[in-house]
Parts: sequence; structure tokens; C-alpha cells
Amino acid sequence: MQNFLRLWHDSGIYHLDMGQGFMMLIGLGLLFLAIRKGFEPLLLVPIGFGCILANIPGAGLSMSAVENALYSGYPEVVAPLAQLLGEQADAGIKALTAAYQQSPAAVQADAYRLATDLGYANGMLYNFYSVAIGSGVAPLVIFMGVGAMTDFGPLLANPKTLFLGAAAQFGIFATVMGAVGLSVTGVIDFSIADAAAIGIIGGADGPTAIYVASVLAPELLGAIAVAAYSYMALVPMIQPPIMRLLTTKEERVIRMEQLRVVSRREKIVFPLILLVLVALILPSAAPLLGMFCFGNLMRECGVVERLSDTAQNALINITTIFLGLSVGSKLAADKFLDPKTLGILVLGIVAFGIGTAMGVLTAKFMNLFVRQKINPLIGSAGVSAVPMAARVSNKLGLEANPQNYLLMHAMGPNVAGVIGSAIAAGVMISIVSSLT
Amino acid sequence: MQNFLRLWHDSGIYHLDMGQGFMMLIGLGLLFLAIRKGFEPLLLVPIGFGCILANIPGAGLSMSAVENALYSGYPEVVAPLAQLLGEQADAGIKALTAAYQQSPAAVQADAYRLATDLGYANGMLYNFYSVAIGSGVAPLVIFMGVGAMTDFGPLLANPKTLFLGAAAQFGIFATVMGAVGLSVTGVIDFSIADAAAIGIIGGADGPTAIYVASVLAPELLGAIAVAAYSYMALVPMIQPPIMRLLTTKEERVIRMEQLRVVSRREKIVFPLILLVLVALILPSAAPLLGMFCFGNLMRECGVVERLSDTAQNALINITTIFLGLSVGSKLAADKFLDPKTLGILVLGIVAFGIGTAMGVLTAKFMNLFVRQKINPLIGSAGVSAVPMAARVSNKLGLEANPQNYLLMHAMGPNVAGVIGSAIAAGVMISIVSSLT
Amino acid sequence: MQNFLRLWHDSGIYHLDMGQGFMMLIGLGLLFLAIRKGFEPLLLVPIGFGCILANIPGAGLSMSAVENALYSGYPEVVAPLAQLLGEQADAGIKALTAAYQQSPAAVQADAYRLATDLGYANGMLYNFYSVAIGSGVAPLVIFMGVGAMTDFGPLLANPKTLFLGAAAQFGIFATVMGAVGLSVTGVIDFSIADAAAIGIIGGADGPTAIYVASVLAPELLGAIAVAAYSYMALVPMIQPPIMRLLTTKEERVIRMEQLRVVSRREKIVFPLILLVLVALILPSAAPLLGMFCFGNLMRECGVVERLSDTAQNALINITTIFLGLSVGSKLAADKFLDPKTLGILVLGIVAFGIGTAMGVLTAKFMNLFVRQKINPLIGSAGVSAVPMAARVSNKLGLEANPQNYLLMHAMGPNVAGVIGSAIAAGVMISIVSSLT
Amino acid sequence: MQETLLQQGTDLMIYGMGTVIVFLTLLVIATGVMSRVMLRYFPDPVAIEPKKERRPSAAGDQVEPRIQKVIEEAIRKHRNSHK
Amino acid sequence: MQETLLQQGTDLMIYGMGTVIVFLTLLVIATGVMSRVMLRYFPDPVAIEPKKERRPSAAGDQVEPRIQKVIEEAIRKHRNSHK
Amino acid sequence: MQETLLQQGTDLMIYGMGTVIVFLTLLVIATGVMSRVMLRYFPDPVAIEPKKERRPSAAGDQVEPRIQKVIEEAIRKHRNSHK
Ligand code: NA
Ligand code: NA
Ligand code: NA
Repeated sequence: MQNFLRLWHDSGIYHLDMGQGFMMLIGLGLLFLAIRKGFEPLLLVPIGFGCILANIPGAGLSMSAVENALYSGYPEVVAPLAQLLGEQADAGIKALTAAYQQSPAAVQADAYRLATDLGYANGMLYNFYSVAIGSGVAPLVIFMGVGAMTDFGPLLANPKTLFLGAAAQFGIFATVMGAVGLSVTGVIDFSIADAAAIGIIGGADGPTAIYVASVLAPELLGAIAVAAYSYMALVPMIQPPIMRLLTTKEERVIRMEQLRVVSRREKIVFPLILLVLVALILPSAAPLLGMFCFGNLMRECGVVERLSDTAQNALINITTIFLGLSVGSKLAADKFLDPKTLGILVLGIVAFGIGTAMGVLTAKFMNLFVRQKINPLIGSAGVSAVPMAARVSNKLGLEANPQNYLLMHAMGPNVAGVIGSAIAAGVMISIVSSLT
Repeated sequence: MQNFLRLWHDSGIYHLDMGQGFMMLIGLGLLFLAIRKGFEPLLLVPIGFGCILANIPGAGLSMSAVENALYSGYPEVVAPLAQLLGEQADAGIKALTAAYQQSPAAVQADAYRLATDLGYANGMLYNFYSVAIGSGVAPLVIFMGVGAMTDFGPLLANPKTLFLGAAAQFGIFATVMGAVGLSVTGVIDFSIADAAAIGIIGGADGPTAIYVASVLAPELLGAIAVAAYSYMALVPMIQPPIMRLLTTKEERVIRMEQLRVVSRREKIVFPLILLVLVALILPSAAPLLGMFCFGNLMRECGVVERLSDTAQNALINITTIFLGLSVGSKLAADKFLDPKTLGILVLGIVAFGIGTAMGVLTAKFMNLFVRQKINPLIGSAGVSAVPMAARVSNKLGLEANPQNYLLMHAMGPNVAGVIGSAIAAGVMISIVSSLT
Repeated sequence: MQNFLRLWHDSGIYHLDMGQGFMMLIGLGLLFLAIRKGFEPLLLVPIGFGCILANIPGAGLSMSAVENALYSGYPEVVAPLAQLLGEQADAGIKALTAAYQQSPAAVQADAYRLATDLGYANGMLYNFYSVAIGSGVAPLVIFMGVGAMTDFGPLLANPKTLFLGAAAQFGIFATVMGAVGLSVTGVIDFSIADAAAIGIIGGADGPTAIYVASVLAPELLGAIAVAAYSYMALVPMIQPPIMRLLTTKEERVIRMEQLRVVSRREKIVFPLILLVLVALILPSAAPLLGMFCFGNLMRECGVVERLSDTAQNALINITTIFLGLSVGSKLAADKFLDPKTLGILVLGIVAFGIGTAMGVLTAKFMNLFVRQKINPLIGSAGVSAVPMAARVSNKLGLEANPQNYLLMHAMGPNVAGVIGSAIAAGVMISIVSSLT
Repeated sequence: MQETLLQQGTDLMIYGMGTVIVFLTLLVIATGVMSRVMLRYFPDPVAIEPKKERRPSAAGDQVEPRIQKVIEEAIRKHRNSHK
Repeated sequence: MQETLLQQGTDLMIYGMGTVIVFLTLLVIATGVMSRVMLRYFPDPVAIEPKKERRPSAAGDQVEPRIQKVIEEAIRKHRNSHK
Repeated sequence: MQETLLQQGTDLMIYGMGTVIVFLTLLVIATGVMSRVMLRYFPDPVAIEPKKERRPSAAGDQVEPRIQKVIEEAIRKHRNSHK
């Protein structure tokens, strides 16, 4: 009978609370968007599944051994841990987990050892998160793979489009101000680190967003990653109205002349130029852009094809699986169901809108000075969201004139946007760590 | 001369004892079975090779840094370690390693640091084991890959066959009772955790067996894994006599009508249904079945083909290599050459036999109630051992009637058996941890 | 304004010193050699890139969290760390990092925790190094892959060529004496461990060199790996003059009869024979040669093709990427710009020369006894540098007589050289650890 | 915790096997319901797709079977010989 | 550290956006210089190579386009059906 | 431990090179014995297999060499162009 009770106490229904049930529906919703609507499925399928796993009541898959021990509620387990953490045994689970998270690393290590001695272990997703994101490695490896898949040809043929990639990053910083505004007006309480991490959604670049959030605001990582990938998938719906609003029919029909052929050697040297610039000017962007340039150099140099192939296939796929599940682990109910999440979702879409607008307006502004006019529709591609945003530019160009193929022209600002957000990420990490 | 002595003291022959020599022969035997006889070579080649490596005298490849330091025998090394462990320096190697293994995690960490300061390091296989199995990740990744390779079509076309997969798990629990019986009658001393870990051999599912053994009885893991994979390979010899004994010729010629076509959407929704059921009813099975369902969803959803491909190829292959070597590391002489191993081997084959019999008998029992008769030969496939057991059912069906193709029908109970053993694994981990 | 200063203080130019700039040029030079000249690009592209990353001023990518904290220079950070390490806070960065590296493991762990509490983290490349090389796993995995790519057919057809592979290892030990000589004469101060690690360059085998250096002299690892791979790429320039000098035209035209066909079973049994010999005679070579034999057995046994494929492709490629970046991390200016590096480069090329000469001379010596004469040109292939050295033998053979194809004959000593260096590596690790 | 090993084993068997049966029975029911709902309300678009892995090809979808066989054979050989 | 959150946000925006613009401007300049230098002094050998991934083939480089199309289609099917 | 560095180096050379030679000599002997035993008592079944990687194909093993060449070329191009 005791065993039957044990099984019942262990069963999910016994533990299920509203929040977890709701989050499991969110997870199913993400899977629906990914599978049925094609929303960035490579990330949202693992994220959605990880979300469900993280909210399985009583399984503790996304919790550390210490949290699992604290959640057990057995006095003989909680009491020694509370003592170690310098709290009362009856302080409550919230106070105890908070105390654990704020403890010095040495105390955390002791608490972990005590929890394992008591028979508790880290949850599976917690381990995935620690290895993939906590260490910072997964976003970097993804960035290396993205670098190995990126062709800088269109950018090299027309380097001016880098300015469009710069302009679109204004979405990031405007959103930082928005988050600060919400906090100052008392709507939602964001720290400057939170604000910076939320702003990076405007970079429209998944691995960059995850990297910055993991450094500056790990507890918001789930919501930020979901917002970033969801809005990237929604680019075909978010951007066109803004683009139409800000351009005239005459501007949309501007034909751009065919891009010159770029030599292989230019393509080989470009990632090295970029790397050296990063090294000299913004070392805090070196991990992200360093791995990106490394991937691109492997692609272009032509002598390490097998490494480049692996970086683009097996390695990035393996990393994506664990990265997605790890992000999903941050969608546990107690972290996600928070007014902050709503704020993040609202600010995120504002960021995309502002970035798009700034890209288009900057293209129009540049047309005041350059001889060969730029079609401002390619400005919106500066937000990144590779290659979706470039395709949107192309589609609107064809709408205006069925002969007006903008895809290759839009790839320039598109990849420039990736560089731009990585730079913004480096600046924000550098400044915010000096402020806190 | 001193160097020559050193080399001689370092040489394997100097250290070789009977046990290690015998285990190296066992390793060669496993390789022979795998390569020449085709016994589950993907696992038994790495396991057999790992077994040889683990028993190289003096190399300590499967030992931790602390064990390597203790085995060195140098008083200046053993004394401080013994003091740290609270033992006499002359307590003997057995007592010291036992003291180390029973020490609290904090003492173990101190001992590890002291051993590294003294110049000792973890053996290569010990590291592989810690990362692959100690953390629990390798069996889960394999299960994800197996999920990505599994087609639930036949099961969905005829869900009743799930009962056959349930029935065959009786082999697991009967074996638990067998192990308990051996212990109660004083033949071999097994704890309840040992008994549960041995029982899982009856699940006829390699990664499940390794997962359960790593949680409940790590010191028996080597023997359990070898028994599980060997008997899976022996299914074509173990099952047919039992199947023939329990069925009449009339039953064996029962023709089953062709399975209906299963829609893609059913296949997509099924892993989610399974996941939600696990979440609500048996969270302790969530790691295993969660990863299994995740792999299957990646396979069926059709939008993450590159992830599914990687899960089925590069990732599962890499994991298999290290999993196999890690299992082999548990075949060190001092752990394997024990009466328990003999008990495990005997109980394991009994488990297979009982599972097979229960599957067949349950099929016959179901035929008392259902209109469309089931060929009881497919009942034996409920033990898992995918796809070997299903092929055995097919072969015996063809023997009875050359037109009687049972393969697809047997795939239903076959994959049901995988789910069933994972459920059994979850129950056992849940109950046993409450008992100890 | 404060932020602007912060950005300026964070910028690379502010921190750049001569050494780092010089090392970045070295990194670019390695990339040039790899991409333009085809110098072992699979390793030298990642190494060169890692070298640049490691020398980005202010980024600390190749430093541990503690080193990064110490380099920050903030008194509130340095003081508590210095106290922990038992040094004065104003002892200077050199003294503090030295104290950290010589501290017992327990103190290092405390210092690491303190540094993370103060907001510092391990650099990306430091983490890569710890996981890939510090643990010893990457060279072993590469060796497994190399084993899976190696065909022992030519060696089995003519086992005598193993002697050539043995003879060429004299380059290793002669170089050890050279390093000892430099030290004894006071030119450069090398310890016996340094000398052994430098000698292994003469093995002309990248992963072996990295493995030995990581065990015996981690601070020299960067220079040793660069020397090993560079000289392997230079084999077509280093070897021919020596080979021409030591052979007569008559010797160079010796025709060797076609190799017999080797049976599959011989190929399957050979790695097991080699493994057993290693186990009995030199367990300290077991990690390297064990993994090598395991890879080769997977290749030849014919029943685990998918594992063999993965070992030869995805797994070795992933490992190579991180191994290369990790080696590059050891090319930080403060470690590489040292007279020792110059010594290593000089001794390394001497090692190659002596190994080549000994191989050729031993072939000539063997011709005094054997009936079927050996073309001494294949002796030089005994240094390893697979398959470059064998191709050099072939080329010189064709030069002497356009019908004289030596490639397959040279593959025997070529792969024998791999075994020979791994044996030498085992001996050196075994003896040196007894001496220190 | 005071139970005998035999008692523990019996408990493990009864509750374990019971859970397996209950769980799989629920799964049979849930699967049946799901299949009926899916087939009734959410059938696969355009009848049942031939196979998810078959991506739509640009044009000229048909290849003469004999040629395809030849080609497949050639591909297999090619792969084997180039591994 | 005593600044208000608003001040911090403003600083972050100004210095952040400024750095992005300065960096990318420098990159435009450096890229332009690089391209001109490369095209002038280090042009690709043998005109511009068609595509790095196309390795030189041994012989008989030309395959009739129709056959190639058939074959490519067959390969795609072969792959899909053998996954 | 009291030896001079020179002594240590010499020891390392003598014992190291000695071990290499002894080991490889034993390997020569063991390999020779093994080969003779294998060829005598355990020869490969069905003469020597052409190549382990060549799996037996279902039927129609022969493809006309010219066609195979065309196809291999096409496959290489296909792969390169689809990477
Ligand atoms: Na961007
Ligand atoms: Na089973
Ligand atoms: Na060598």
C-alpha cells in the first residue's frame, strides 16, 4: 500500500499545478507553430519539446540536484541544506532556492555534494543546459556553423550595404530604452542587464540572442529565445507593412545593377580582416565573431572541406538539438509565467519593427549621396533573420516590378546584420559588466 | 638499471594476474561472437575491446585517479590518502577503495585533488564512463536515435498489440523475484536494487538496461549489459523452441489481415500522446521515454530532417562508440569475476524465456475475446529485441505457412516492448529509490 | 564619458603589446602556409586561427578565470586572490600566476570559485583546451580515427619493414639528447620532461606529439605541435637531400617485388595482436595504441561499418576542429615568445633529419642479410608523416627509374613508424614520470 | 524500510507489472481515440502522402525503372569504391 | 555605479550604437581597400575560378544535360527512398 | 632522482630505443606467426574477398563501364553543385 502511495505521490497528476499544465500547452503550441506553420522548426521543435519536458510535474528535469533536493520537501533533506545555505529549514522553497542561487560558488559546490550524498541528481535538461549554454559553447559552435554556411560574396561586391546592417541594429538599442522606460515608469521591473538582453531580440539572430541572454540574464533566456525565433519566423508578416509604409512605389521599382563577381581570395581575406578589426576594436565580441570568421574561413579557404562540411552538418545539428532542449528547459512555469515575459514579447516585436524601419530609412538616406541608387527595400534585410528578410525584400521588389530581383542585393545587408548584432552584443556585454 | 627495473615493473607481464588474463580472453571471446557470429556487433565490438583495455595490467585505464594512486602501493602516496579517508595506511587496497567509494562526495573530491597533486590521473576509460554513463547521457542519446529510427506505423494500425508489449515485461518482474529468491535462499547475495537491475535484462533493450543498471547497480553494469546484448543476439535461438511449445500448428497458421495505412498526422501526434501520458502518470520514466518520443517526433514531423538524420547517424554512432567502451570498462576482473555474474547470466536467460512465453500466452488469451484473431507467434516479439524478435516471429510464421508474412504485424508488439520496458524501468527506479 | 573610457580600455589597441601583435602575424603566417602552400591544412588552419584568437589583447580567450581575474589588475579582485594563493597582492602578475599554477589542486579549485564569484570566467579557448587536450581525449580520438583510416595490408605483406619504422624513431631519442645537451651546456634550460616532449617531434606524428606534450610539458605544447605539423608538411623538402646523400644510384633503382595479397582475417587479427603485445609489454602506450587498434579493428572487422565511417568522418573532424583551436590557444605571446621555442624549432628539424637518415641506413644494413633486397628509399618513410613520407620515397624511386613504383612498399614502414612513435611515447611517459 | 527482501521483491513485481499494464492500457485507449479523431477531423491533406521523405521534385519526376535500377546500382558501387 | 537606470540605458544606447556604426564604417573602408588590393595585386589565378567546390574531374568532364538531369533526379529519389 | 640531467637523457635514450626495437621485433615475430597460422588454418572463405566494402548487390551486378563512368562523373558534379 505504501508503494502504491509512493507511485501516486510520484505520479505527475499528483504534482500538476496550473502553471505547469499551461506551460505544457505552450510547448505544444510551439510544436504546432514549428511543424504546421513552419516557424523556424530546427530550433522551435527542440525548444517546444524541451518546454514540455521541463514542466513534467515531479520529474525535475530542468532542476539542479540541490533544487531537486529542496523540492522533495523531506525535512531530513531540507534541514541540512538549509543550514549549509545559512537559512531556516522552514524558510520555504522560494527563499531556499534564492539563497542557493546567491551563495558563493564554494557554498554551491558544498550544497551540490550534500544533495548527491542524499541521493539527488541534476535533471537531464539541467545537465544539457550547463554543458551547452552555461559554458557558452553551443551558441559559439552554431555561429561557427553559420559562418561556414555564409557567403559574403554579395557583401563584398557592395560593401556599402554594411551601413544598412548597422542601421538596423538601432532596433536593439531602442528596445533597451523601451525596457528601461517600462522599468522607470514602474510597469515592469527590468535591470539594465535585463534591458540589454531583451534588446538583443532586435538583432534577429538566434545564437547571438541566446549567447547574450546566457551571460546577462539567464533567467530570461527562455522567453528571449522564444521571442527571437518566433519573430524571425514572423518576418514575412512583420516587415512588409512597415516597408510599404516607408517607401514610395518609385523607390520600390529601383533596379540595382548586377553585382560584380567576387574573387576567391577576397572571400578568404575578408574573415581575417573582420577578425583583426574585432581584435583591435572590440575584443568582447571576439568569441562570437571569432567563431563566425573561423567557420567562414574554413568554408572559403578550400583546403579544409571536410572540416567545413562537418561544421555545417553533423556538428551544427548535434549542437542545435542540445541547444534547443536546453533553451526549452528555461521555459519552466515558475520562470516563464511572469509579467516580464509579456514585456519581453511586446518589446521584441517593437525591436523588429524599429530595426526594419531604420534599415529602410537609412537606405533612403544613403540615396541622397550615392550615384547608384539603392532600392530601399533591401534596407529591411539589415535586421539579419537570414535568409528570410532577404526573401521578403525580394518578394516586395517583385511585387513592384516583376523583373526586379533583389535577393542577391539583399543578402549583403542581411549578412551585415549578423555582424552588426554580434558587435552590438559585444558592446552591451562590455558596458553592462562595467555597470554591475 | 633502475630504469630497466622500472620498465619491467611497468610492464604488463609483471602485473598480470589470472583474473585479468581470463578477462582479456572474455574480451576476445566477445569480439569473436560479434565479428564472426554477428552478435549485436555495434555494441559488442566496442564492449569487447573495452574489456581488453580495462584489464591491461598496470595501465589502470578503468580506474579513477584515487584508485590508481592506491594501487601504486607507494607508502608516500597511500598514507595521506588513507588518512583522508579515515583508514589505516596498511588497511589494504580492498578496504581503502571501499572506504573511498563510501565516502561523502566532499571527501571524494578532496581525495581526487590529492591524487592529482601526487601525479595520478583518471584512466581513459574511467573518464569515458563518467561522461557517457555516469552522467546518464549516453543511453538517453541512444534512445533518442532509436526513437528517430522507429516507425510506429504498425503499432498505430493495431494498437491492441501494445498489450503484447506489456505482457512480455513480466519477464522483467519474474526475474526480479528470481534474484530475490537466490538471495533469500542464500545462494547469491543480491540487494533489491541489484534484483531490479538484473530484471531489466528481461526488457531485451540495451540502452534501457544500461540506464537502469547505471542508476541502481553500477557495479553490475558490465555483466548486465553483456547479458542483455548477448541474449538479444541469441533471440533466434532462445525464442523458437518456447514459441513452438506454446502454440499449436493451427494457431501458427493464423493469417492476419493487412494493416491499414496510418496517416502522417497520427504518426506526428502519437509521440506527443505518449509523452503526455508519461508526464501525467510516471515522471520517473520521463528521461528515457522523453528522449525516445523526441527522436520519433523529429523523424515524423518532416520539418527537421537534418536533425533527425544526425540523430540517426553521426550522433548515435559517436555515442555508441563511447558507450560501448564505457560498458567494457566495467568488465575489469575484480568486478566481473564474481558469483553474481553467473547469477546474472542465468537469470537473464530465464527472463528472456519468461517474457517470450508471456507474450505468446497473452496473444492466445486475447484471442478468446477479439474477433480478428491474432497469430500468437507475434506475441514473442513483445520482448523488444528490435527487429530480431519480429523477424523470428516472421520466420516461424513462414515455416507454418509459406504465405504467412508476420513481419509488419510483429513490429507492433516489438516497438510496444520498447515502451513497456522503459515504463518498467521508470517504475523500478521510482520504487527502489523509495526503498533504499 | 566613463563608458567611453571603458570601451577604450576594453579595446584591443589599448592593450596591444608587441608580443601579441607579433603572434597575430605568426598566426596569419600559419594560415598562409596552410591555405596557400598546403601545409597540413586540416590542423594548421585551426591552429593558426586559434593563435590569432589567443592573442587578441584584452579578450583573455586562452586564460582561465583566475588568470583573467589577476590580469584585470583591479586591487579588489587581485588582493583576495593573492591572499588565497599565499602571496602579496603587489607581487606582480607573473608571480601570482606562477603561484596559482603551482598551488595544490584544492587551492586552485578555491581560487577558481572565488574568481567566478568576482565575475570572471574561463576564456573560450581555455575551455576548449581543458576538454580536448587537458583531459587527453582529443589526441586519442584522432588516433582512433587514424586507425580507422589505416590499411595495414602493406605492413602485413612484408612485416620486416617494421624494423625501418623502429629505426626511424632514433630521431626521437637523438633529439632528447640534443635538448639535454643544450641544457647541460647552458644554452637553453630544458628539463628531462621538456627534452622528451621535444624529442617526440621526431616521431613525425601529430596526435602523438600533442599527447606526449600535454602530459610532459604542456607549456611547450604550442611550439611542439606547430613544429611537428610544419615539418610534416615540409617532408618533401627535408627528406630528399638526405636520402640522395645516403644512397647510391644502384640502391635507388632496386626493384621490389609486388606485395602478396593479405587476407581479411589477417587484417582483423593484427590490431588484436598489437593490442595484446602492448598490454603485456608496455601498458603506458595502451591509451594511444589501444585507441589506434580499436579504430583499425572497426575498419577491418566489416560488421560495424557505420561506427568506422563516423570515426573516420564526423568524429575525427569535430575533434580536429577543437584540437586545432586548443593547440592554437597555447600560442599566446607570453608562452611562445621564448628562447625555448627557437630551440624546439631547431631540434625538431634535426629530429626529422636523423630519423630519415636512420631509416635509410637501416634499410641498407638489412640488405646485408636479406635475400630480397629492400630499396633503401623506403627507409625514410619510417618516420611516419603518413602518407607524405611514402610519397617522397615513391617520387625518388621514380626519379631513379620511371618504372620503380615504391608507394605501396613504403606504406609498410610508414605505418610502422606510427606504431614506433606511439611505443616511444609510452616509454618516455613511463620513464620520465619515474624520474620526476 | 523494515520489510524483508522478499516483501520488497513482491511489492516491486505487483506494483511494477500493474503500472506497466495500466499505462499501456491507457495508451491503447488514448491511441485509439487519437487515431479516430485524426482520421475524422484532421485527415492528411491530399489523401495520404506517399512518403514524407519524398520531396517534390522540380520536373520530369518519372525515370524509366530500368535506368533507375542501373543508376542505383552504380551509385552503390560508386559509394563503396570511394569510401 | 550611482547613475540612474535611465542614464545607464541612454549611455548604453549612445555608446553601443556609436560603436556599431564606427566599427562597420571601418569595416567598409577596410573591405574596400582589401578588395582593391586583392584585385590589383593578387588576382585569382587563371581568371576567376568558376566555384571552389567544383574539383577538377579526371576526364570526360561533359555529361549530356538531359542525362545529367535524369541522373540527378534518380539520385534524389534513390537517397530519399534509402534514408 | 639524484642523477644528472645528462645521465637521465642517456638512460631515456638507451631504454627508450631499446624498448622500441624489442617491441617491434616481437611484433615482427608475432605477425609472421599469425600470418602463417591464419593463411594455413583459417584462410578467408571463398578465396580472398575482392574488398570488404563491396556489399553483395541484389541483382544485375554488372553495369556497362561507360555508363558507370558517366554516372560517377554525374554524381560527383551533382554532389559538388548541391553542397
Ligand atoms: Na542582426
Ligand atoms: Na522490452
Ligand atoms: Na613516427
